Parts: sequence; C-alpha cells; structure tokens
Amino acid sequence: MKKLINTPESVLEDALAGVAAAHPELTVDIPNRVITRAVRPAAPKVALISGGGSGHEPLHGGFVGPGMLDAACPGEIFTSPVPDQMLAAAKAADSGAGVVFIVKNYTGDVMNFELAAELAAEEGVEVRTVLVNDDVAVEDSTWTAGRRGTGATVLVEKTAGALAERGAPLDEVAALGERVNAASRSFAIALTAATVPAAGKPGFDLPEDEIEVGVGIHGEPGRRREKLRPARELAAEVVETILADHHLNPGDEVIALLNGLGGTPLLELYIVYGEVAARLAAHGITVARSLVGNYVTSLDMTGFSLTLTKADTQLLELWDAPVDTPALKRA
Amino acid sequence: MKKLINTPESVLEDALAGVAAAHPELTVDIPNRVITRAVRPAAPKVALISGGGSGHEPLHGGFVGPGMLDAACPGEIFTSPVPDQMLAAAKAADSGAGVVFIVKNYTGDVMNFELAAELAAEEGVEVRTVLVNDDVAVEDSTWTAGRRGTGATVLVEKTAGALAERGAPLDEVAALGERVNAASRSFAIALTAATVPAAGKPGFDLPEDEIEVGVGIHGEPGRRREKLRPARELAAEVVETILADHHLNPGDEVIALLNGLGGTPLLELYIVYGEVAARLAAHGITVARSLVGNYVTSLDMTGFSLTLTKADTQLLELWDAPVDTPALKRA
Amino acid sequence: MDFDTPLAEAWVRAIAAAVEKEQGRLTELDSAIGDGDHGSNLQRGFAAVLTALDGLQPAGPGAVLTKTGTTLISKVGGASGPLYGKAFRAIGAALPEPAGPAALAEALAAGLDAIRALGKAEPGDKTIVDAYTPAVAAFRTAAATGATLPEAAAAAADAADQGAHATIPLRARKGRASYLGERSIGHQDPGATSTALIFRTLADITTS
Amino acid sequence: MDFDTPLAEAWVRAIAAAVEKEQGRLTELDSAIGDGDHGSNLQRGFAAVLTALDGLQPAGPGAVLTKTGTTLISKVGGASGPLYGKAFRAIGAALPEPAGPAALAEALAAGLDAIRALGKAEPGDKTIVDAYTPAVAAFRTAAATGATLPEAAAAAADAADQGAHATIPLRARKGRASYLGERSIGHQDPGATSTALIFRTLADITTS
Ligand SMILES: Nc1ncnc2c1ncn2[C@@H]1O[C@H](COP(=O)(O)OP(=O)(O)O)[C@@H](O)[C@H]1O
Ligand SMILES: Nc1ncnc2c1ncn2[C@@H]1O[C@H](COP(=O)(O)OP(=O)(O)O)[C@@H](O)[C@H]1O
Ligand SMILES: [Mg+2]
Ligand SMILES: [Mg+2]
Ligand SMILES: [Mg+2]
Ligand SMILES: [Mg+2]
Repeated sequence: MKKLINTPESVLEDALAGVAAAHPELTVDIPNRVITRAVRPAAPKVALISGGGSGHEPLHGGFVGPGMLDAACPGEIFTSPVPDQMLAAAKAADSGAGVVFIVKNYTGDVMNFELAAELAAEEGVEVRTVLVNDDVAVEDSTWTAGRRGTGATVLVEKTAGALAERGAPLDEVAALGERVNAASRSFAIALTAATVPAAGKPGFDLPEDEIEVGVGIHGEPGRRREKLRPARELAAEVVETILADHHLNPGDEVIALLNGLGGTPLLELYIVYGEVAARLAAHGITVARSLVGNYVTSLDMTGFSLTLTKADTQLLELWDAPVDTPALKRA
Repeated sequence: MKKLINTPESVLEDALAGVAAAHPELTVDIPNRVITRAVRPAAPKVALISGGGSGHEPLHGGFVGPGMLDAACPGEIFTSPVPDQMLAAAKAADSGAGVVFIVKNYTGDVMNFELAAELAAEEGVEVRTVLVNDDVAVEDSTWTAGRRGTGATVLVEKTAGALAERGAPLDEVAALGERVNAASRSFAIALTAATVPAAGKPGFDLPEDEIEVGVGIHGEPGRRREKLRPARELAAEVVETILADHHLNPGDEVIALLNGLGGTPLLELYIVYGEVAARLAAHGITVARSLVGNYVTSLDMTGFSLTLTKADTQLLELWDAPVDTPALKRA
Repeated sequence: MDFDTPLAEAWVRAIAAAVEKEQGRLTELDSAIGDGDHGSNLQRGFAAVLTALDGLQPAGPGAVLTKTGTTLISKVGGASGPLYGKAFRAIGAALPEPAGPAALAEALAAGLDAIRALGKAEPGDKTIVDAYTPAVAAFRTAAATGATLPEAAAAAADAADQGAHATIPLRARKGRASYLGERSIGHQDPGATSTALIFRTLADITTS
Repeated sequence: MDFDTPLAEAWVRAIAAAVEKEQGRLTELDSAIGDGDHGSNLQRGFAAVLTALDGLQPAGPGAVLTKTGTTLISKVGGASGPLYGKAFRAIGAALPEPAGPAALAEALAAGLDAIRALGKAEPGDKTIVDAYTPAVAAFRTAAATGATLPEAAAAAADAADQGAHATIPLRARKGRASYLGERSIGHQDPGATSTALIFRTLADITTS
C-alpha cells in the first residue's frame, strides 16, 4: 500500500487538520469530528447536516458553506459516523428552524442517524431525514437493505441547500430533498479496487483486463465482472442501465454528474463524459447542466459513476443558485 | 494499462469532445485544438494564452474563462502543442491589446511557442512571453535546459489573468507574470509513475516501498529514489527543499498550492497539506492563501507537488479577484 | 457460578482481547463481501470500552454492559456500532445482580431483540442475527435444563459458531453484503463471526 | 546518382516506414530518460507528411523536404517537431536540383545549423546534435574525396550510428533528459537514435 498518510489509525484526524488549515471559512472540531461554517448564517434558517464514512472526499466536508451544507460529520474511513457527531452538529447548526439530516442509504448510516435523531429530538431539535438511494446497481426491495446512496447526494445537498438558504421551512426543504432523490439514478464502474488504509491492500483483486460493473463507493465489489472495453461502450452500458430504470422520455432534461471515483484523472472523465453526452443525445435527452470531476469518491478507486437527475425549472434554478464551498462554487 | 479511453490515438480528441459537451461556456475547436471563451470580453483587453502537452488537466483548458485565460492550446499527451495552435489562438483572442503567451519551460514548449510568436508577429499580433520555471528539483543553469515549469503556472495564469481583466497594458501583464514566477518555487514527490496511453505501461517502475523525489509532471523520473515515509516526513522534505532555494523569512506571507498529480485522492492531499502548514508555521511563515487539489496533474501519477509563492498586497488582491473557469471559481 | 460484576468486566475485557487478536480475520471476511472494516471497527470500539471501564465503579454487572454498549454506540459507527451498542445496553438493562444462567439467558435474549428492532434482519439474512439467534436458543435450553453457567455458555458458543458457519451458503439480504446479490454466497458473514467470537469468549472465561 | 525529386520522396517515405517500425524502440528510449513519446511523436508527424506528399506536385527535391519540414512543425509538437521541422525546411531551402554529393552535404549541414540555432545544444549535450554532427562531417569528407551518393550516405549513416551510441555515457544537458542529472547516464538518447535512423534510411534507399 502506497499512501500519503502518517499512520492508518490517524488518517481521519490528520486529514481534518489539513482541512482546518486549508479552509479558514470552515470550523473543524477535530476531537468531535464536526465541520461547520465558520460564519453562521445571518438569519435563522433550516440547517442541512450530512455525514457518512470518510474516503469520499470532497463529500461531505467540501460541501459545507453558504448555499449548501451547514455541517458535515465525517466517520472513519468507509464507516458511518457515530450519533454523538450528528447530535453535536445539530446542536451547533440549529437556529431554531430545524435540521435536515441527509443520509445515504447504508445500514450503518441509517441506524446511526436514527439514533442521533432520537437524541436530538430529546434535546428539542426538530429533525427531518432525507434518505438518498439512487444506485440502480442494487435491487430495490423492501426485503433487502435497499439501494445505496451515491452521486445523487451532491444534487440533494446542492438544491436543498439553495432552498434552505432562501428561508424555506423545514418540511419544504426535506420534501425537496426527497423529490431530487426520487428524480435521480446512478450507476458506477470501477477499473481497480480501493485500498482502505487499515486493511493495507485492495478490497478486491481485479485482473489487468477486467472491471467491476455496478460497484459501490465503499470498496465493495460490484454485481459482476466484465472485460475492460473502450470508454464509448462503458459509457453506453452505464447510460442504458440507468435509462432502463429511470422514467425519461425524449425531450426530457437532466442534470448529469459524471463523477470520478478518486484515482481517475480528469482527462479520462472528460472522455467518458463526451460519450455519455452523445449517447443521451441519441435518446433525445437534453443535458441541461453537467458536472464533471471527483465529487463522491472511493479513496483511490479508479472508475466513474454517472448520476442523472430529471430536471425541471425549480431544480435548475436551485442548481444554478450561488454556492460557496471548498468543492463547489458558483457566483 | 487500465484506462477509460477509446484508443490511445484518440485520447486528446475524445477528451476535447467531452470538454465541449460539459462546458457551453467554452468554445472548443477540436480540429485545431484551441479552447477559447464562448463569450469574448466586452472591452479590448490583453489576451492570455497558455498551452502545453495534455495530461495535466485541468491545466490549461480548465482555466479558460473570465479572470484567467482567454485561450488554451492542448498538445498531445505530454507533448507541447504545435505553433499552428498558438497562432490560431492568438488570432482568435487578440482584441488589439496584444497577447501574452504563458509557457512552461520545456525545450519543446519553448521552441513551439517561439515559432508561434514569430508567425503571430508576422500577422501583426503583438506577443509577450512569460516563461514559467519554478521547479527547484532541477538545477538552474544557463548551460542546461533550466528549471521546469510546474505549479507556478496556475498562480501566473490566475494573477496575470486578473490584471488583464482590469485593462492593464501588455507589458504590465507580462511583467506581473514574470514577477509571480520569480516569487514561486515548487517541488514534487511521486509514489507511482504515470502511464502514457500510447506507451501502455508506466514510464518507470517503482518498488512497492519506494518513491521518486523531485519528479516532473511528464512521467520523467525524479532526481533520486527513497523509501516511502510518513506524510509528515515527506511534507517536511518538500518544504525544506523549497525553503533552501527560496528567500523567505519569518513573517513572510505565501500563497501555497498543494497539488495532486492526478491519481492521489483529496483525503491524502489534505493530510499532506496539514503537515505542510504545520512545518511552515514552525518557520514563522504565514500561509495567506492556500489551494489544495488536482490542478497540474501528470495523468494517473500518484503523489503531490507543493508550490510556494511569496505574497504581497498586490498578489493577494489579484489572487482573490473574481474568476469563473471550469476548474477555478471565485465570486 | 453467577454472572456478577467481576465476571461482566472479565467478559468485556476478554472480548476486547479477542477482537484485537482476530481483527485481521474479521476485516478479511468484511473485505470479501463488505467494505473491509469490521475488524478495525470493533477494535476501535472495544479499545474505547477498556478506557471507559478503567474509570468506572460499576453498580453491578448490568452497569458494566450498559457502559460497554453506550461506548460502542459513541465510538464505532458503521452497522455494527449501533447494533452491538444497543445489544449490550439491552443486556445490561435486563440483567439482575447477580444473575444465574436463566436470568442471563433472558438478558442475552433482550440483546437479540434490540438488534432485531434496530436492524430489522430476519434469520437467514446473513447477519449477526444468524449467530445470535441459535446462541440464545441454546443458552435458554441449557439453562432451562439445569446447566451451569459455564455449560450454558459453552452450548451457546457452539451454537453461535454453527450459526456463523451456516451463513456461508446464504445470500445476504441485509447490510452491505446484500449489494453483492448472488456473489455474497460462499462467504462467512463477518458480523455473525464476531458474534460467535463474543459468545466463545463468554464460554472461555467462565470455564477457565 | 543525384539527389532528385523521386529520391527525395523515396527518402521521406522510407523514413516514415522506418519510424513506424521503430516507434516502440524510440518510445522505450524516451521512457527511460524522457517522457515516453518520441516514437509516437515522429510516427504522427511522418504519417502526416505522407498525406501531405500525396497531394503534392513538388517543384524539386527541395520542395519535398520543405513540405516535410513544414508538416513536421505543424503536426509533431514537442522538442523533436520544431527541431526536425526546421532542419528539413533548411535542407530543402539549401538544396539545388538535382544535387550531387557535395551539394547534398551542404544542404544537410544547413539542417544541422537550423537545429543548433533553435535548440542551442552543443555536441556532447546528449541530443540530436550528437548524431547529426558526425553524420554531416562524414558526408562532407566522403563527398570531398569523390565518394558517390550511396557511399557518402553510408559513411554518414555509420557516423550517425556511432554518434547515437556515443550518447550512452553522456550526462544530458539539454531536453527533458537533463532533468535527470546523473541518472541520464547509461541510456542512449532517443533523438540521436532517430537521427541515426534518418541517415541510415538515406543510405538504404540509395544503395538498394
Ligand atoms: N440489518 C442488520 N441486522 C443485523 N446485522 C447486520 C445488519 N446489517 C449489517 N449487519 C452486520 O454488520 C456486519 C458489518 O459490520 P461493519 O463492517 O462493522 O459495518 P459496515 O457494514 O457499516 O461497514 C455484517 O457482517 C452483518 O453481520
Ligand atoms: N535543445 C535541443 N537540441 C537538440 N535536440 C534536442 C534538444 N532538446 C531535446 N532534443 C532532442 O529531442 C529528443 C526528444 O524528442 P521528443 O521526445 O519528441 O520531444 P519531447 O522531449 O518534447 O517529449 C531528445 O531525445 C533530444 O535528442
Ligand atoms: Mg464500514
Ligand atoms: Mg513530449
Ligand atoms: Mg464493514
Ligand atoms: Mg519525449
């Protein structure tokens, strides 16, 4: 394992020290593992709090700031944060207008946020939870853990963040988040596995000519293996898999997030995005907005995910709204 | 070689197609390989044109936009662009106020830009050239090719871009660029080599426990090999190497760019940045501004570079000025 | 032999030692069908539990286990943190002092209920529940038929081992392993394995 | 035998074929002390030259080489593009029609001058110049002592080969290899190697 770290045990703490040093616009409570805005919003507003395992940077700490999150709770690598973190974040960020927890649908995240919501309620903080579950690689059934939350998280955080910034009430912000999640589908392909520092070796072995299709963002293997193919074919497979599940018609508009999994250079992401855009155009689907880059990563995993969110006037307007965070800025 | 590409030959063209699809705010002339702003500046202004081999994304195309570059000329992977590109860019971007070529100091880049400058002059475009040579890993001597241009390019492009946007005349913009270059030093460490698609395998082999110290951004090996060490020690080595060459005193302010080489996750960059900041603080040097992320990459190479630019009131003000490009935005 | 405060402390400390030792294997299992952190999650959690116990003057065995659960909830995260955390809290709350085999059986059963209430897994879903359920059943049966604490604990440990082993052919329906669908088949569940470890530890400290 | 238009065309086409064939080796050499693209740079350039020649009705051998040079400048980039481009343009400009051995020697020398004017490398800097310089000297000497075109070209090719080989122990002072300092020692320079290839090709097509 070759990594720029001090020790596997101190990864999160050391990274938070770096975030604190790099971003005076954030307040980083390292012992309690809570990242908040250094400057509190002037007027009371609904506070957006997100969190999850670390290793997905810039998610979530990189999205704290005006127009997006009020606080983020980073867990250990690929491990959901503990309820104490979300409770501390809720108490720090609540201005009386209530708190929305944005939770990616993983057993651990759901349970820890659930415990946190109970504790916060006991302390008088009103909490709503938006569950993000956009990954079509996973069967959606009430008998299973259900679909994973991946790229759609960025869209939920951005749009709900914009709405909250305008003073919308708690239920409205939560409902918007749920609407964006429902309008979003994602699918990912990995070329190599992620190496968790504490494990010291890749989560799975892939031969030089094989890829994992339908992979998650926690180093877990995908649904199946395939031979590596040209970017055009991989892009087509991803687009078709999403469209098979998504109710999109010719003429529909989408917001497209072509996301790198951490180890893939931007050059390759643009190659894939070009193919994705061409494929969508062939279906008569218009990409109204796009975002290409590393936003929801899986440590050093190479590969990409695509998220398509069905757009409408309100969503586009919220997507375009000003935002000022380390990882996403818009005037 | 595992890459998200169609064919090694079409990498640049396919990536440009993706850039064009993702960025309506840019005009991408794929056959001529020139990226310009879709909306020309309202008033005549000095045009900033940069270029170089591809594989360093977001450099340079990602820095085209208000407040930074007017045009970028991407060459083949790790190969400087041809004079025709810079000529076409100069003709497209010149509004009568002249053109500044920002050139990283590599034999190929220097010669191709030199030929382009001759051709542009023949066509009546006034050209100044700012040579960027900040890499302290390379001996600086008139008998050699001299120091390489690396991370300082971002600082030159940003600050000179801001000055040009305010209507400063040609010589002033070029002089500022030279001043920023002279105030900047960089040094890089790689954990793994880059794989050029056409070559199909890493440019050099590194054992599992070794790193290349003083590496460039074109897959060339560094000055020496060492054992991999904790991030704290690598950060210290990089800081000390730069300080040994840079004339910085306690109390001085710097702009710090902690740059990923393409394959290193943001989490690790923050860990290194935390150590860099601590080390600089121990020297009494204040980081007035910082930027952590992938800005001047070397395909899939893992590792980082550090650039320190001695700051003053003018530079900080230009650094903070609004910019609206794909890879760097500031309100 | 009753389950008293020293025994409760000894159990928790022995779990911490076992987790420290078996960390690698648990993570290995979690790498195959999860995200490769189950070992380090529990290691981190029980290390924190040891620290928490050091300063504690427990009112009884229940207090030891309640503190253990609270600490796990605060320090582990992931799926196993809240599940084991709630379980130990429930065991602690249900435990009289001192507890004989029958009372301990019911307290352990309360732990299983807590896991099921929070995680909503059924037996056969390839989770902690698959080792915990037979362990509680075996403990209860043994206690009901007059077994001593060491005997009941040994029976529970064997049943948990078998339950963990029986997860191998299962297709996961809960937790991260469920994302693998068919590909989760053929691997032993990490959480069921750590549950077996916890019951084996109880058997070990009561017999030695 | 004089250097006429068909011969000029044959030379350039033969270089294109040789570069296509030796691309891998050139890139390999460039990977060791450069950035691993010298082979693909020249391959891309000469493939474009072939296309450019296809449509051309050259006024003479000079026009063939001028066009070659212009195309290389427009298509190659990197260090070798302008250097070889300027060289072929200079050779073309200096070439009378048809050219005997002595005239060709002077034209080739003009190519070397162009490379040195642009790249400012001295012999011994571990560059193209180290193969090109002895090649021109050998060609000149042969032509001055009455050698035929094939004989002079063969002498130049041998000298270029030796010059390229002699770059191995050198420490690079120009081009990317210079960044390696001491570590550039022990590797043959890719540009000197492609120069040797270009001269060998001239010898081959004039003797066959
Ligand atoms: N809903 C559930 N009910 C019971 N146990 C579960 C449930 N979901 C997951 N588990 C258990 O948790 C274990 C994984 O724990 P761990 O790796 O620590 O957390 P995470 O999955 O968040 O990384 C699984 O092996 C499984 O036994
Ligand atoms: N200043 C120079 N003068 C002559 N030849 C040079 C000079 N700099 C570099 N070269 C030659 O160029 C070769 C490399 O060419 P190439 O790999 O195509 O370009 P780049 O170095 O830009 O990738 C080197 O091997 C060397 O022979
Ligand atoms: Mg986990
Ligand atoms: Mg090159
Ligand atoms: Mg796990
Ligand atoms: Mg090269």
